[in-house]
Amino acid sequence: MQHSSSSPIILLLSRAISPYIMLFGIYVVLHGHYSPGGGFQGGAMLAASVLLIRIAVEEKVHQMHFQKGLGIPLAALGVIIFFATGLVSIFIGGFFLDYNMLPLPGLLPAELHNAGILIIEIGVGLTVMAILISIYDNLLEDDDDV
Amino acid sequence: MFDFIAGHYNYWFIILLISIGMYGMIFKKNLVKKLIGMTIFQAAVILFYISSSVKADTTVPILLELNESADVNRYINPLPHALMLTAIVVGVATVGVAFALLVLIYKRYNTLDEKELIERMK
Amino acid sequence: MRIISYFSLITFSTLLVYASLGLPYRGDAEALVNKETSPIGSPVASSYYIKNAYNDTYTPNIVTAVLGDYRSFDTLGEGVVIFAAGLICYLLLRREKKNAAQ
Amino acid sequence: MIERHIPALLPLIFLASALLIPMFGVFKRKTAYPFAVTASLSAAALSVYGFVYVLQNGTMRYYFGGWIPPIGIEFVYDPLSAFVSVVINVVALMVLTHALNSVRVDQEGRQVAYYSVVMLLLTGFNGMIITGDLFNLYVFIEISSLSGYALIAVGEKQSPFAAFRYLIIGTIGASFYLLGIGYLYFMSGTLNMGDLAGILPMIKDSPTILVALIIIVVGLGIKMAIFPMHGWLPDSYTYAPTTSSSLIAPIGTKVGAYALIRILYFVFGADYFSREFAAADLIAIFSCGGIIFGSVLAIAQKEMKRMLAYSSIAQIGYIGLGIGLANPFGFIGAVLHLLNHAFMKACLFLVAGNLRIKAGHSDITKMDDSFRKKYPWTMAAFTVAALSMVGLPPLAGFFSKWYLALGTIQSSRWIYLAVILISSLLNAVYFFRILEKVYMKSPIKEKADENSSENIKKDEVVPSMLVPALVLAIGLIVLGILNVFIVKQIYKMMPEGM
Repeated sequence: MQHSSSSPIILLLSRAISPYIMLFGIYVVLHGHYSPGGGFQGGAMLAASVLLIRIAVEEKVHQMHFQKGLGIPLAALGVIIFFATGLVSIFIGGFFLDYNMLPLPGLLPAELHNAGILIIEIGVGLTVMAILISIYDNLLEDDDDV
Repeated sequence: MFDFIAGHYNYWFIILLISIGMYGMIFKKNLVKKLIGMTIFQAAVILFYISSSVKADTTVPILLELNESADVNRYINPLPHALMLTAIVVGVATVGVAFALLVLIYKRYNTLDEKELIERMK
Repeated sequence: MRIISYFSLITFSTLLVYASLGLPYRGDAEALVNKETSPIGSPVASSYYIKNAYNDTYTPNIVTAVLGDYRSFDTLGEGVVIFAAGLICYLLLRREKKNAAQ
Repeated sequence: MIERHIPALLPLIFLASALLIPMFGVFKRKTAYPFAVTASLSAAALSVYGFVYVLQNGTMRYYFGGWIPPIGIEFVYDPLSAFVSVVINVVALMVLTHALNSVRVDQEGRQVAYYSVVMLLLTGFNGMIITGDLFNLYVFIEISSLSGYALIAVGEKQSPFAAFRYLIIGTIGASFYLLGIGYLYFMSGTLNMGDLAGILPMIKDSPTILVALIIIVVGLGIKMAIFPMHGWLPDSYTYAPTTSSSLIAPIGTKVGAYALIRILYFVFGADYFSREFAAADLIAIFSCGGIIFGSVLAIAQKEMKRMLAYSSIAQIGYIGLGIGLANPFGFIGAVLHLLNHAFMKACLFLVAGNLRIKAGHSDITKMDDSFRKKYPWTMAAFTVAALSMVGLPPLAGFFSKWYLALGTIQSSRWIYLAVILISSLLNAVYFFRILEKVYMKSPIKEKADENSSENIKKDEVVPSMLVPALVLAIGLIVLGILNVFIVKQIYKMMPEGM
């Protein structure tokens, strides 16, 4: 991708807006319990904030922002967060993903469920963000080679 | 009769959408258009679930009062929404993979037209 | 060949219209989906969710409760699907560059 | 303690390995294969143990999140699913053993992602087998399909186009299935298979249920490649790399067949889909068409992998025929053929892969005597599998055809019986064609001194590629001998009331 011709307005605006999109994405992930939202929607927004920078600024800068090689491991980490939440309850003696068994002391069962949902939403959000960025990167990978 | 139509028209519109999607997938020769047809098809199925989950005189499935027992007749059916959230993600994933394949095909054959592709593959 | 395709498309649409005749009315609160117990006495999932979501999870958004708790395994599958998509794009496209470089 | 978790662990082992491979693969590429093969080995061991356990203790149910169905998602681990998961995991273990070398050759420089996608494929298959929830089945279908497209697309030059066609057709199939379960859900209010099976008799007169059944059969039929929906199969199998085609050909279509059996027999019930209207007959007729079509086209092929692909269409027809007969013998035949065909096809595809690596091609017209001298053991495995495909009595392939034939006799469908006999003949034609070349035809004497029979040296493939094919071939003999025992177990898998 050639970025040399992008105007300073685009550069400035996208860099100014991106953090707010990211903030709103985090809000959507964390506030999914009370309003429409959750991991996938918030993750898509987080990805959008990163992709905005990717489109606007040149490669050297946006690689500092979010590195290409980071996508797949980060996504794997997201699924592992989800997976580990399920696995913990197997080790403690319940079924897979049984939030009653989460080792968080001092919470009522319903609060445990609430916390469990939050953890997996964060995992899903992380995965969705990382993968959407990674797909974008891979699809544009070698435009120059063709 | 009128009641019947008022109660079923959403299904018929969705069938129309499904037919459009299938038409695109079967008859269009360009692979991207096939993919668009596929997306329309998936969206139609998702719409089927969502439009069928309505209930008369109800609101969105976010509790208005946080008390112990909610009234079943006050909120619409939440399950199809949850299912379709998953189905949407699956659709996104499928489209992503399809685009990756298209990029690969275009790199190797420099065309996305089905007839030409079959010619060039020989 | 085209005729067969048209024929199958029309047959399929007709089949779906036929199926729609038996579906419950839109918004029908008496349909089996919206009842509280099924004809064989088991609880109907969606009504159970509406009634108990807050007691079980302290989560007012019932869709989140269903997605994250009652049917969380589906959501794990969803995460795996999207992870698979990313990995596949990586598998398919990244190596092309390596081959081209050789 | 661990027994309770076996149903969940089978897919989760593969999932864990799929997640760990890229995490560790970033640091060290060589860790990918050990992870994959360890996961496969433990899953195979666990599924065998689970099968024995289930036969002794009866069906196990696993409630995810502790929610009792129909509220939550349930895994049902009954003798049938335990049996199929043993088949799948054992074949997968053999193919992965073979993969040690073939993937190194085929997938230079992208082994980490490749193995991870293979693990995702097996996650999807195991999940499809064990799940007891209709929507969860859809999710697993999509996981396995997506990985399947990718595994096909990393093959030869034409493979991405084959994979794209598979993707379009496969997504139609999955969407059909999703629409079908949508109809079932809005009619009955439940997604749980057991619950639905209880409610369906009360609402079965509705046209929606009928159409839902048709759509689901079409959708799963595409996954399974029943005759008129087979279009994606030959190209995909031919152009895919060895490991992919020998995973997807024996396992993928079988899992589709299993899902069809599960939904038709255990949700709708054999009575509904065979007697209330002609769905069963339609499946049987199309399957018969597929048997003849696949066998005839297999004869016309010059390339071994493509021939095997067409022969797959025919063999899937056998399973479909067994499903469509809807009587006990048909059921036994279908399940037994599912097992036998998985072993036979895996063995044949591994042999084709070995030939491609060693001889550089698997073109039937170029085969001759020297193949047998160069690769005696590979060819021995091929011979056993081919004879089993044809259906010679001591080998496993005979018995599934035998029970299918009994099934046709039981419902007095003589045409189907004729189809089975004719197709056995056609099988014989296309396999003996190769065997004849390999055992009888001496090489064309262009360079007489190089190719003369004294100078041809044994040039067998490395053990890691030879042993899996041989094990599968020996497995066919053992399965043939043990068939009475296996059929006795299949009796326990039948749905109630058959």
